[in-house]
Amino acid sequence: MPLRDRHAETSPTNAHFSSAVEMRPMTSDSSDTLLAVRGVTVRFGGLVALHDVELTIRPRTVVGVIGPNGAGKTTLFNVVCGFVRPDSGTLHWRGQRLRRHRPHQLAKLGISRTMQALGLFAGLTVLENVMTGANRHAGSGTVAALLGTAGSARDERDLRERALAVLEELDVADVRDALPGSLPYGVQKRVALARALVAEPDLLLLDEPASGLSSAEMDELVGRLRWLRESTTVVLVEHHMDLVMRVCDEIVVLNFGEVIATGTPERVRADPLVLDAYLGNAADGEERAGA
Amino acid sequence: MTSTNTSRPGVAEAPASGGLDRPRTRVVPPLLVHLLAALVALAAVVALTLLTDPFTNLRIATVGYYLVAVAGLALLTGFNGQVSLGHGAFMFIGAYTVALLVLHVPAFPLWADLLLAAVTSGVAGLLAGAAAARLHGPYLAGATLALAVGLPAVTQRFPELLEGSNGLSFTVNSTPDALVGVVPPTRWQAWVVWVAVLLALVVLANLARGRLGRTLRAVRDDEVAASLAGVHVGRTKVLAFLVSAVCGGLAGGLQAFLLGTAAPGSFTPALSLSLLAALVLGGLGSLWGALWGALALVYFQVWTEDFSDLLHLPTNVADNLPLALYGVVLVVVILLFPHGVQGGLHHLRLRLLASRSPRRGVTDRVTDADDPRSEGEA
Amino acid sequence: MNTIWHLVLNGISSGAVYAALGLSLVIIYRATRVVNFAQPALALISAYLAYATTKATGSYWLGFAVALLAGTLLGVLVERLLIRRVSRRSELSSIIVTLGLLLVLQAVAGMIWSNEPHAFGYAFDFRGRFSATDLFAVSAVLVTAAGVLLLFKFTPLGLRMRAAAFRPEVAKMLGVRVGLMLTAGWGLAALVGSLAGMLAIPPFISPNVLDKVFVFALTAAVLGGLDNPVGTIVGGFALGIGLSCISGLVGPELVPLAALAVLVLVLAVRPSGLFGRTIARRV
Amino acid sequence: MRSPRTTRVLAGVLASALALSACGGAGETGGGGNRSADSAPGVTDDTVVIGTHQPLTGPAAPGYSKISAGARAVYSYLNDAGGINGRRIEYKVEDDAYNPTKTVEVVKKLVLEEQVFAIVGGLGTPTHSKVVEYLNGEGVPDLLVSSGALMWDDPRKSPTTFGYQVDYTREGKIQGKFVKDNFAGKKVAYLYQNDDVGRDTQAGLDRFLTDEVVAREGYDPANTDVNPQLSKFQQAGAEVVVCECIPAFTALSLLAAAKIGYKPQFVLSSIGADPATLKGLVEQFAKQAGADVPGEALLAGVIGTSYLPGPNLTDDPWSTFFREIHDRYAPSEPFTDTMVYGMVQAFTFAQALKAAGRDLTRQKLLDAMTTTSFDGPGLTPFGFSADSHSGYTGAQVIRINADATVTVIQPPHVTDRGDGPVEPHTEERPSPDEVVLTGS
Repeated sequence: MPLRDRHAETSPTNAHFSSAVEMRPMTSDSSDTLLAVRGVTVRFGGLVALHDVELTIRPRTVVGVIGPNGAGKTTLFNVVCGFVRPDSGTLHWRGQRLRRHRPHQLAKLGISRTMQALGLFAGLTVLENVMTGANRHAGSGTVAALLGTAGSARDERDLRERALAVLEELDVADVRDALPGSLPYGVQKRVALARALVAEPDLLLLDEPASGLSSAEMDELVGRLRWLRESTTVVLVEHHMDLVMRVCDEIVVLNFGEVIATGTPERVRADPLVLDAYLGNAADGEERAGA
Repeated sequence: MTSTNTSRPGVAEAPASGGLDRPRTRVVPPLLVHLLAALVALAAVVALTLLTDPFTNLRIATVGYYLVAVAGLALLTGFNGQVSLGHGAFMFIGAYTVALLVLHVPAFPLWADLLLAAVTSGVAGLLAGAAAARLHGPYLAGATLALAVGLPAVTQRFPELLEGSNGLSFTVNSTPDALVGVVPPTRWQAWVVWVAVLLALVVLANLARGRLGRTLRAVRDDEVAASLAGVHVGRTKVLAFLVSAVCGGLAGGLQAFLLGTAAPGSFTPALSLSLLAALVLGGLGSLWGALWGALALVYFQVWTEDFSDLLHLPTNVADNLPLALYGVVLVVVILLFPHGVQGGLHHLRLRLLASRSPRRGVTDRVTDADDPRSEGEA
Repeated sequence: MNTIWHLVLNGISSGAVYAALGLSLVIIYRATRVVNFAQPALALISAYLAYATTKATGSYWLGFAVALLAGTLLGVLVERLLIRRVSRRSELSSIIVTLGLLLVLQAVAGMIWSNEPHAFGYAFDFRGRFSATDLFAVSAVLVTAAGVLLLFKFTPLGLRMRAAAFRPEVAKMLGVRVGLMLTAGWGLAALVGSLAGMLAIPPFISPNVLDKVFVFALTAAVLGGLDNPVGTIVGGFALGIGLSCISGLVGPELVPLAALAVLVLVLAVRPSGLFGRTIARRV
Repeated sequence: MRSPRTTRVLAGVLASALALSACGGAGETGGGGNRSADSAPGVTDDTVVIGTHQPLTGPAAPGYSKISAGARAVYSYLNDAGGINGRRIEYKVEDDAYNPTKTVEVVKKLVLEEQVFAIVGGLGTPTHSKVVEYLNGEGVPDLLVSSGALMWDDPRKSPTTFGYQVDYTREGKIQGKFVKDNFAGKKVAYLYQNDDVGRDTQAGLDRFLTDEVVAREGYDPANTDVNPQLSKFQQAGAEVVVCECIPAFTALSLLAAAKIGYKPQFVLSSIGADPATLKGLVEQFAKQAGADVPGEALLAGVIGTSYLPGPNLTDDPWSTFFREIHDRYAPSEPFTDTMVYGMVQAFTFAQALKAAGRDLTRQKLLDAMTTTSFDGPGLTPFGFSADSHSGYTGAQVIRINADATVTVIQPPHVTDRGDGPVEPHTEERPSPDEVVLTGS
């Protein structure tokens, strides 16, 4: 059974066969790999949230991380973002080992992330929310900002223009002066996406981008993700099999903290282990998409 | 002072229209705008002092130093969401720095004394901020209250230098020789105080209206999201403490300059709490709120005392009436005008705009402005 | 050695008071996420009522009963009339409202009973290294604390109160009258606070008499972890003993500085207090 | 990352700051002498406005907030009798809550806005010390400061400031000599307030007591727990405890001693030896103390110093005089030493005002302070002269009885602040009938 073999490859004993994703051309890690997660294990008390997880993200792809509730998807994101330190395993970004990196360093590295709970700044207008995400592009320092120099003013104008451009792109520029709390959920989601995009990341991590969206909005999202692939790399954690199957180049399936399958949507769809995992979690109502 | 109401939607944003296709013109540095506004404000203050008697001059100066203290607190608590019940401690540091410099290094010019007061207090704020950055909500409140209670006790520990509970008294000579006898001393003092206050406010306005102000508010609203947006949360919180401590130190230094005293009895927790109360009365999230708060701090007491004098009440009642009225006002304002005076004014202005141009849908924004905003962690 | 023993004994009885007042803060904080700055004023007013009752009737215990009753009632009224309107708003709103209430109540006390101190009796004989009064204070606090814990842990009422505090929406669905439970929480807290006042105030009562006690009680509660009653009790006694030793061995003027130092040290290591739960990071 | 523009701005700020420095040192005293005192603001044909600052609220209000009530009663009495030299006295009391910052503000308000003629009886060392220089600079008479600090007596630096209370050092000397004479060979402990009260009183005590002193402990007014201090005295075997405390701490000390079963001879300073106040505070606890301590025994036998005709000196005509004023003008307030303190202060001011004459100026009032012989109401004379602005120069020693009456156990003695002897004061005081202030 090929699936079992592949699974075996990821076990610690075979770690030197580090090519976890079968699809991947056999090149060295550094040149064609944006992000490499190697043998990451996370324990919360007695609970193993992630076990020996391998993940390789190549540029200009859309990768979907799926799995039933509690499979460890968000934990994986949190490891990448530095919120959770893995008990073992390593992360490599463009071939560089990430050691004890902190969430606020991600933006500078070129990684952006949206959150399941959106995390929009309730007291900031939509425009300000997005401008906060663009901080990476500000050239002038704190002293210049305190003194209100022309440099800081140019920065401010630049951030504003970048933010407006992204808002226009996502068709939410008309609400730029509203507070997020007053907007419909779908619009809020786009604002959150705009805040992540405005940093012009090389890697965009999307946590449940489709949850709570109408089917029309979902279609829009699919189009947007395809468009995003032109310029950046996307990893998304999602329940919606439908969406994942439609947009992803590659899918990683997690169950009980372990990678049980990786590959193209077609391959994953056909994988009995995956089916098992999902049917075993029949309570998972989100699966109504009927992939 | 300039309009710094950046947290409100819409109307306050200066270049609200234009958007992307605005041609790339030369930008005007905020410094210039704010300095011009400060000059206008200074002219207004000077004019006001010329029109009023010496004692009112003193009150104008008093409003000045309270303004800078409350504005600093506005940045920490209003913008950054860190509730400090111990801001008076920084005024304490500023006042004692000026006092010690005046007494022991008399040759130092006043501006140097004030600068050093701000710096000393800033260092203390850096330490306090570093300790406080990990604390949340009531834990921070408790720790800062302990700071307000504990720090003035230092004077008891070093009675030779700090004169124990009696504190230090001194006279600050600031009037240039040419003006002695020409300008009444309290008028000159009011000018000096307001020059310093407005300079500080220029910096605060630069901060509040720019990227840093936005970052402070982002951290207040959601620390996790802010860090994902590339904001170093801890450093931002420490920066807020630093800036507000510098303001507190400057306020304390100005108070010492104005009144010639530095004594522990002036820096009780009651001072810290009244600064916070003034901030909330004036309205959080805006430097204008600090102005209304400082005015309330100075004039509310005056009015209530005059009022209770008028009534010819029994001494027990008359003595306590101002305190009771102050408490009632705090409660009523929070219940009925949760955004303070500035929130009320803003509301009023939006209403006026709405009635003038009904098509703009400003009424929606009025409701926005009334949304309770989250302070600190949700 | 003898001295230290005396200081510890002395600290235990003041620690009992910090523990009790701290406990009243914790009960309210758990129920409504509000730090009640008006707590000393509620205790003050009920103690003044006790003073008036005792003066009129000559009975200490009648005054004691009046204080506890009045305290509970005040707590209920404050929750119904004020806190309910602000508790869902920001943390700062409730701080300012309770502060405002503190000022009003202290001023009212001064208006009625003047700002001059009055003698305020002890429950029992106050003489002795560890007098009957000290014993009463410590045991009253321990019994009350145990009662509060048992109430929360083992009675249906306590369960409902906890549910209303931590999961109001769920509690509502299960038929718990959330509003009533929050009111009950305030009443209970004010009751404990009034007890603390009755123990802390002697020998003299004046409008500002509880200010310092309150600061130390809040310190104790923050030390112990604001949502942890047991931690607060432990924190209260530890603080009482520690401050008494510092006052006696180093100098009375260092007490506030010492409290600050302890607080900073503890919070530097454990930002949610010694026994507080760290709030999970929401991502 | 700093742009050249930033540097330029920084340089600009520095340059303008340097330009400002031409103003000279902040701490260097500028030129310009005192304002002429030969003016009379606040005086009209039929009124004279005076002011004071008092702690009416806040933590220091207990114990002090009734002084101005006593003074007001006396002014009302004088005004009803026609005023002084045909002028009613308007008495403005400002609450400073014992906060020095507020003291400066309210005093400036009194001087600049209310245009008071004089400040009378401003209360407190930490508070009043912050306005002495200002009042002197403005030439405002600053009379009868309510504090026993030594600094009010500095005629060269502060020509308009005059003391009132017997200063702490003088009182310490009188107490020290009394203890030395009457408790020879006994071990003595000091309990002192850790500010100038404690420091100055000890300076006086130490002139007579040296080897006898076995313990000195300070208390902090913000910390009401004095058990540790009293415990130490007990362990040191002190038989006499000299308590230089404000009333609340006197009472707390008495109770703390009772708590640990420690029975030394207490000797109290005048500031904390008000029998009426103390009785009100401790009698309840004496009752509670049970069988082995007879009722009110907590206070009985305590020794104190006093310099005023307090409510308990029932055979003193001045005491009777003030009681009558109290009964008529402030019947709702308790008649205590504190009240008498304010009453004597007001009466003394009225004496000076009378002496300053109908043609009133500030200078004339100041002159009257040093030339008038203020015989009575106080038990000892003031030290006022051209080169001394010291308040009362001595005190008597009293013992408080079980019923809170007092027995004079050493008649008034006077002394100086230095090495001078402590001597009996023998001059007779005139009775209230002989001091006529009102009418023409």
